Amino acid sequence: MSEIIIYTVITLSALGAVAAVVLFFIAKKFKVYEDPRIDQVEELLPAANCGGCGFPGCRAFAEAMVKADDISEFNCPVGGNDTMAAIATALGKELQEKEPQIAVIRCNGTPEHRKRTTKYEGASSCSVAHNLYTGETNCAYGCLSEGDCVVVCDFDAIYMDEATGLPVVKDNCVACGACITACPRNIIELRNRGKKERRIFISCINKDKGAPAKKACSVACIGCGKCVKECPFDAITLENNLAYIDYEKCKLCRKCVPVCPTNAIHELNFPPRKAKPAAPKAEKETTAPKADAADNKPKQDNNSTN
Amino acid sequence: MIEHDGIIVSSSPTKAKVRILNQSACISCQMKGNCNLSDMKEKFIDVKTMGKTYAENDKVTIIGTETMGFKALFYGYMLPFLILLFTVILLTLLKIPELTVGLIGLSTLIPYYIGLKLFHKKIENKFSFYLKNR
Amino acid sequence: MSQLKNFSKGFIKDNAVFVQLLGLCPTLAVTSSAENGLGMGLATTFVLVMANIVVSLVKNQIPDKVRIPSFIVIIASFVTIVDLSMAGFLPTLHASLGIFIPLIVVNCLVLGRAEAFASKNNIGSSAIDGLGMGLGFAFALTLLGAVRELLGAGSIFGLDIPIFPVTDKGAPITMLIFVLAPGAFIVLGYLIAIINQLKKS
Amino acid sequence: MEIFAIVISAILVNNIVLMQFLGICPFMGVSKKLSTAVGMTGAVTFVMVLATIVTYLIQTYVLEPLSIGYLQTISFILVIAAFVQMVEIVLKKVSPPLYQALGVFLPLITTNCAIMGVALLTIQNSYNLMEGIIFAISSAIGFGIAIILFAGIREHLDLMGVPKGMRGTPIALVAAGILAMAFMGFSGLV
Amino acid sequence: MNRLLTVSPSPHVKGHDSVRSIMYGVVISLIPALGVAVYFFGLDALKLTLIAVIASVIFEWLIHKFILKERPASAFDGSAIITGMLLAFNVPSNLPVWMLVVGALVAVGVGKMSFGGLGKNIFNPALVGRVFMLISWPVEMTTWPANRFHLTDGYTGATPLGMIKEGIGNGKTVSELMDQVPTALDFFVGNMSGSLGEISALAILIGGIYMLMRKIITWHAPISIFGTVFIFSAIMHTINPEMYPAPLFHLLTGGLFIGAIYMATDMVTSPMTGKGQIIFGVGIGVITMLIRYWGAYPEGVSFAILIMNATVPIINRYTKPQRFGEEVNNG
Amino acid sequence: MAKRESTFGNMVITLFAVTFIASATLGGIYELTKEPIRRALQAKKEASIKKVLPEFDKMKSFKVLYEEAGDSLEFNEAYLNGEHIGTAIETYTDNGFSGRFKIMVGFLPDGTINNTAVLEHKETPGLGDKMDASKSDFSDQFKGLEPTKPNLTVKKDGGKVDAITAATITSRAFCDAIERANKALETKGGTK
Amino acid sequence: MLKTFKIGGVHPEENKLSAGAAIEQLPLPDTVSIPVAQHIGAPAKVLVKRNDKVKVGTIIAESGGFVSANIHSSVSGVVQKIDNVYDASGYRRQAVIIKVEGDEWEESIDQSTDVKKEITLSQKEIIDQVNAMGVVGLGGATFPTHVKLMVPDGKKAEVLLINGVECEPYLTADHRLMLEKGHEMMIGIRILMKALGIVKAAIGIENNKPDAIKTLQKISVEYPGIDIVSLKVKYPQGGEKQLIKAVINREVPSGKLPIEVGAVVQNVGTAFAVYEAVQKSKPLIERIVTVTGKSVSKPSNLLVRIGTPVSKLIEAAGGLPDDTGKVVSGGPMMGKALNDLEAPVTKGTSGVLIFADKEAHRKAYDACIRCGKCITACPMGLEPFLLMSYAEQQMWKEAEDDKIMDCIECGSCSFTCPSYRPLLDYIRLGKSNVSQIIRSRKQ
Ligand SMILES: Cc1cc2nc3c(=O)[nH]c(=O)nc-3n(C[C@@H](O)[C@H](O)[C@H](O)COP(=O)(O)O)c2cc1C
Ligand SMILES: Cc1cc2nc3c(=O)[nH]c(=O)nc-3n(C[C@H](O)[C@H](O)[C@H](O)COP(=O)(O)O)c2cc1C
Ligand SMILES: Cc1cc2nc3c(=O)[nH]c(=O)nc-3n(C[C@H](O)[C@H](O)[C@H](O)COP(=O)(O)O)c2cc1C
Ligand SMILES: Cc1cc2nc3c(=O)[nH]c(=O)nc-3n(C[C@H](O)[C@H](O)[C@H](O)CO)c2cc1C
Ligand code: SF4
Ligand code: SF4
Ligand code: SF4
Ligand code: SF4
Ligand code: FES
Repeated sequence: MSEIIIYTVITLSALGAVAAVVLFFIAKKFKVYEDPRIDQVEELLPAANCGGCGFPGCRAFAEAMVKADDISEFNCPVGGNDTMAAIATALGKELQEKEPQIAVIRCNGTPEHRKRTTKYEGASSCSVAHNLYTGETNCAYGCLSEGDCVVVCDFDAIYMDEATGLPVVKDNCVACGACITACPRNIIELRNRGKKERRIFISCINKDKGAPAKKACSVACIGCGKCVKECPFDAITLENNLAYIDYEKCKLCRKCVPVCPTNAIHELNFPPRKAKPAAPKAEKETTAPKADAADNKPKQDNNSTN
Repeated sequence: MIEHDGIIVSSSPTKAKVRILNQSACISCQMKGNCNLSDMKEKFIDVKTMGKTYAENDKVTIIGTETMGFKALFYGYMLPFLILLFTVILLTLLKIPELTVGLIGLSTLIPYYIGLKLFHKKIENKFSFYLKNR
Repeated sequence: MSQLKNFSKGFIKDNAVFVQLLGLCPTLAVTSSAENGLGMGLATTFVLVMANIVVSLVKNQIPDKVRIPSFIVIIASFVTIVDLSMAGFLPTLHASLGIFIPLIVVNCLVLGRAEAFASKNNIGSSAIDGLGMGLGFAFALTLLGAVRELLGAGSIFGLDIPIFPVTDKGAPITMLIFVLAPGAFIVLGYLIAIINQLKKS
Repeated sequence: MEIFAIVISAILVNNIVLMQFLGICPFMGVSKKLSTAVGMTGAVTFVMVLATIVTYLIQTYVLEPLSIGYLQTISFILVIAAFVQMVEIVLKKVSPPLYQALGVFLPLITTNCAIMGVALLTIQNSYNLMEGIIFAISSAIGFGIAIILFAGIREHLDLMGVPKGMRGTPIALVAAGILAMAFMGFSGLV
Repeated sequence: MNRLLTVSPSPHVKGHDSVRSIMYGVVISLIPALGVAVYFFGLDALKLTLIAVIASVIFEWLIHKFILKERPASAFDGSAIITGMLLAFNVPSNLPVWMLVVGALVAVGVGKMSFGGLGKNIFNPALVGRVFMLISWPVEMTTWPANRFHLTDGYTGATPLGMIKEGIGNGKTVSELMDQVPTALDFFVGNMSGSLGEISALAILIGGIYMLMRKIITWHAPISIFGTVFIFSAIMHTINPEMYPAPLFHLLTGGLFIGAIYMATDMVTSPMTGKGQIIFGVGIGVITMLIRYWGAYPEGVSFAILIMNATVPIINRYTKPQRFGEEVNNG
Repeated sequence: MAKRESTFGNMVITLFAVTFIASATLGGIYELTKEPIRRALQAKKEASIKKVLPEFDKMKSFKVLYEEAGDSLEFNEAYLNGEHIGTAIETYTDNGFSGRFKIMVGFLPDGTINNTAVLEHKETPGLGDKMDASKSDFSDQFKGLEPTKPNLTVKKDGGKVDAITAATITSRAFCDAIERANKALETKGGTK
Repeated sequence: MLKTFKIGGVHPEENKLSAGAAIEQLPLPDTVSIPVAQHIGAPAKVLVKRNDKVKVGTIIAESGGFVSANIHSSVSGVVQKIDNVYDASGYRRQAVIIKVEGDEWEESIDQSTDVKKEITLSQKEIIDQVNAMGVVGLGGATFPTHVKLMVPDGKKAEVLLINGVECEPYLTADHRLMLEKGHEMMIGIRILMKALGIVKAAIGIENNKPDAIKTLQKISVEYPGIDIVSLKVKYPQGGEKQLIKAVINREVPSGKLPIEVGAVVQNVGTAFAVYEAVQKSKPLIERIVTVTGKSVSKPSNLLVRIGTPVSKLIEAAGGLPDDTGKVVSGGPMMGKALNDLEAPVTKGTSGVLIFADKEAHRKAYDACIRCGKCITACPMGLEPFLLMSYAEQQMWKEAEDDKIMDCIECGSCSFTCPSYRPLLDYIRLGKSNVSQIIRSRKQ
């Protein structure tokens, strides 16, 4: 039955030859050269497919990075610097170190600080409430406490503190920015994580003049400008009755914190101040000791919550 | 309306070449990066830019109309299919042997595609996309 | 990557069926019993291992542009080998797996591994990779087959498991649907859900 | 009547996706767009018929006369891979805009399994050429019905918000299972 | 005043309908059918119904509480009761209890809760349960006990549809077979064998009218189903009266009534607009008759409804309501 | 990695080489497995013939055209010591629940049924597949029967056959297949 | 068969508790705060400063654009400050706060109560006068009336529809106005007709106000060209597109204005305000406000100076009941819940509605059961359940394609939903996002 083998060989070889020709053209026309480095880079990525990088999925991001000459503009918020560094080495490309960032909540309107004046009962969505009115308090800028930011976080990095009615960002925030887009009041901001997770920022975005602001919320920034004067590094600016600390310039010296008459400036993860219990912030420090679960000032109190 | 995300590869005032990331059935398949069997992962689309220039690596969305898609489908697949089917049925009814029927049927595609090539210009005018920044 | 890790990743973490959702057609079609599942799984494993070995052997001899057709030929040859040997030595299993044996050729798992792994690694690793992935696939098919067989026929690998009431004549009253088409979809759906859950915790 | 039986069987009773489990990958990955699903059906029909004709001819006029039927698998896969891609190349060559429009409109058809399956079934059921073609068309329609229904279901599921654990493939599989269950009502139709 | 004012978006008043009132309305409307079932099949009917209802409610509660981990309130909103009742109404009165419990688990667990619970499912849960049972246990699901008043030979154990299908399959003619099946009046009041709740068109009709009056359902789906079945069977009957029984027979037998009035009207799984519901109903009618005439099953309503359930998203997409100012008719 | 260039020549040569080796191997394997496959098929058929007929030592197979269907059935005449001891007929029916199935029916020279065996079927597992002797005793009732009309009709239709529960369709079809074999046997001229 | 619109609509309980209460003048408050944004369109620009003295009718803020309106002082006194105060919008917005001193009116205003019948001004003068007197629509949308009177080129007004429907439950201000100021209103309508250059007008009134229908029918013989059309009770018949459909059976195309079908719609109160503005040169400084609610001891219809704090109105109606849970400015279907009872009455305030705590709350909502009742209820033929899902999932494109912008925010959908879904809450959110998108696309 060797003729079967002969037929086999003839047929298949003929097919093979035909296929070779056809596929040669295919290969020529559809050059789908897949850079093997794409796979490597994809391996390095966290595979969260969150879109935080601005690409539809990790692989697309990997492709873009492999193709780009300069990857310093790219950033995977989930993987962070380590990942980006690894990718940079893998690709032999330059990488500009990105300060790791984290979301902060610029509102401290807990019920003690900000009297509830009404009770909101619409759809439980900040956007809906924001569309409707100032919210349950008289502050037209502050957090509405319906948790739109919590819903959109893919990383379970933000939760609503029942007691304060304010969201709390946990350390595992990857700075993807989803909550920032979700918040109708633009309360959330990304800031550098700072040395040892230390951060200082104005925990208020109320642009009203001092009196109504203060009336609505006892810890509102009243735009008095004391901190601006105090800051040795010119990191603080004042605009529309509201101070803002530039995190690039801020050296975390903590000088501004005690001068604020309304305690609107927040310091996070600093060791407790020595002596001088008179410093306004100290009171807070004691009511929210680092050791136990967040209470008064819990929303930035990452360490204690996880 | 069909929308497709893509990235500009090159751009001139009249035309831009856009690489589209293929959202094929394989989008959910994790092996897609390695599977070449019949899936081309990228396509390059020429789009009229209407005077706008785009920078390389710009993320854009390609927009076409659904009717255009169906038209393309018709010319690309359905019409040759109908011709083929018609030929095969006709020849079968004429009691022509199967082998001949099959071969003739397949070979109707050759003149069809030659025809398509001849109408190249006409077709080109029918299918054009435009771009939107993402 | 250590060889062990290389081998084991195909089992749960990267399981072809449960995680990567590859080759769902044979998975659904042939798993009406644990035996069929295992048979198909092993057949695929064989093809996978052999193809991986051969591909990694010849990888440097093959120009890029005919890589895929060459791989296809190699894979198809092994599939044919499996097909022929099964027909010769395991005729009943061969009959119940039907056209899904030749369809191993188009299982993206096989080509995918050849492309992604074997064409870049040495023979040893390639063989182990193929074995890991293949056994993971076989494991998934067997599990699915076992669940379906248990619910649908009251047995696993043909061994009666008395979980169902029996008729007067002693035959168990099983849930037929599980050995039929809908059962395949439903059981696989829930298995994937459960495995997702397990992976999370 | 025979032809009628083939059609009903391939579309309803032995629906290629729901009962024969061919082409599950594209079925699971279908886009939410109905128009895309319809378009895909059209393209699949053409490709399936083409593949069926070619493989039928190879089988009947090459492999069988030479009694090398065992080369079925290898020759079918080569022929299908080459032929299907050839159509695309030709299309790209003769009319780039058309080709591009299709590229944007259709997600590429990775239905190797269904195409190969239909080719094999045509041989297995010993259909003649005409029957094979009709079987291929009907199978494609069966595929189309399944993915068109699923395009709608997918969109519905996305909008309604399925429980986290079931989201994605699991619920799609369960829905497919229920649909398969419903299609069992057609059994005995032919 | 020291209470805080409530602030909410308009409207500030709410109509009377609630999910609960609708669901319990359906439960009430099912009572006549339950009564008929008990009358003809004895306390078995009541027992099965209670078991199915309790099982459905408990499964829903458990799944809510332990798997979905949500507020488990929805178990008691009445929808699970309907699912349980309709499930029981669709089985023979001598079905082993454990099968019914498994059926309820499938109905609620697979058919409803996997999709997220009330409102999110695509397929009618009771029918998912029923078809699951039918395919799993074809013997038990298709051996009907004779009802208490029909002990004469010809009628036992088979539904009229089953008998006709069987007979025609054996080459008998309709007129020969018609002697063996009960009269139209029997069909109407429910004096025949069949599933628990489907037998009496009269009782179901009463329930249906009650629901129509309370605006729980609309006429579109049921009427279009009846109409399609009527026309379809009238045509076939005219073509060959010896192969295809008269329209009235098809209307009154099998699950057509319960299907059309209770299952095709389930708001969750049927189209939203009247137009859509008519298309839905016509589809159900056609598929039902296809299966009844030419399929292996004597009855096809359940399958038909499930298949059409799958088409609902598409129907909805193409049957948008008439928009105000869309087709301007300024006469 | 010193990969080969993708020149046209290289490509053709490579592919040719690959297919050449593949085809040679396959041819070899085919030769190797041909015998086992043939034997397996043969064994299957023989097993079923053995099952439906008494001991025999010689067999003659031929096809017989069965006029009514325009189709041929395969007859296997068995001989023991040269004496014709029965005929095993491979018959089929299209009335199965899922279409055609094939069975083997053994007739003794006197025309009675010796036994039956299922060759190939798509009937529902758990229901129709009970016609297989290994799954239920349904097929036992045909042993030694005269292939008369009532003997080949299910009880429901007034005959004597106990149908498989919930699978009357399969049962009827089974009878139909036997009947077909019987008719063929009779028309062939009662080779007894 | 009584006329009504065809698709959608609901029947909330009417609760017209104050229907029998004659209009009373509310005493002057101590201070008023008059917001500068009381109308649709650009806010007015403040003309006064602190300590300026003003009289009743003194212009204190000037129209800020074409679609805008003048604002006049409603009291005499001294401007205390210009500050942000809460108004019905729920946000603090700019207002002129005036301390009341006496009740001194601008001389130009004719304070007499006699009915002045003949219309002496020309078409153009009427429009100018309406503009100068700051008349805006009093039916709720507060659209500057003079804009509506200037029919765009190429369009032609054929019929003036007067909206006396008052389909909102509880509210009776328009009802009382029609009963008590019939003649003035009719003259106002004649003025409007002259301004528009048309001879046909119709007043649409739901037949739950038979006395108003009868009264107006009786006097309408004196005013040629004005029909009284009684309509079947159905909410939201007062929506202008619905009213046009009901009375003249024309459908305003999607996204278009009534003038497209030759109609102009004005509220009865607007007609009265136009009368006063044109015949008496009296700016829009007061309006009728219904103060009502099941727990209110004395449901009333009050004639109130613009800028009076809502709390004063409540006092006049018997004081704020102890169990008050919610106070709404406007009707129960479309009104806005107030977060501050010191919010001033504005030109758009048609009622103050007080809900006891037990009526004030919404129930928790569940998943949509796809009953389609919201579709049946929607007078615009929309699919509220779908629009809500789109808004929840931020699918703005789909929302736009499904005509979210056609929603008139009538609330029938939320009212009817058996699952208590906050449909309109989300649709509003969707509308604001989609309209932003549309606007950005136009640029
Ligand atoms: C899933 C399923 C599979 C079935 N398979 C078969 C089968 O293989 N053979 C058969 O005769 N009937 C089959 N049936 C149909 C029988 O269950 C049905 O009862 C048949 O129509 C005849 O009924 P009878 O035996 O009570 O007369 C099947 C039914 C179902 C639900
Ligand atoms: C930008 C804009 C332009 C308008 N132009 C006119 C107009 O020219 N003529 C007119 O009769 N109404 C005009 N209107 C008024 C509307 O038709 C309508 O009366 C107003 O928005 C309030 O209606 P509502 O209370 O039913 O919501 C305009 C409205 C807007 C927002
Ligand atoms: C849902 C809805 C209900 C309305 N109901 C009334 C009403 O009852 N009476 C009324 O005068 N205007 C009502 N309006 C306002 C009218 O649409 C329209 O704006 C007004 O009649 C125009 O007249 P104006 O400009 O004089 O206010 C309603 C509007 C909407 C959207
Ligand atoms: C008119 C009406 C009919 C219903 N019919 C069914 C039914 O056939 N089957 C069922 O499981 N539930 C039915 N339900 C209950 C409920 O809608 C159903 O369980 C949902 O599908 C669950 O999401 C019905 C409810 C109503 C109001
Ligand atoms: S959503 Fe916000 S909290 Fe969550 S990871 Fe992103 S930036 Fe951090
Ligand atoms: S921070 Fe913003 S989004 Fe988050 S709860 Fe507060 S208002 Fe809502
Ligand atoms: S509020 Fe909008 S969507 Fe709801 S019923 Fe009214 S018009 Fe329709
Ligand atoms: S009324 Fe409510 S439950 Fe019904 S369809 Fe609309 S949103 Fe869904
Ligand atoms: S399509 Fe069949 S395995 Fe993917």
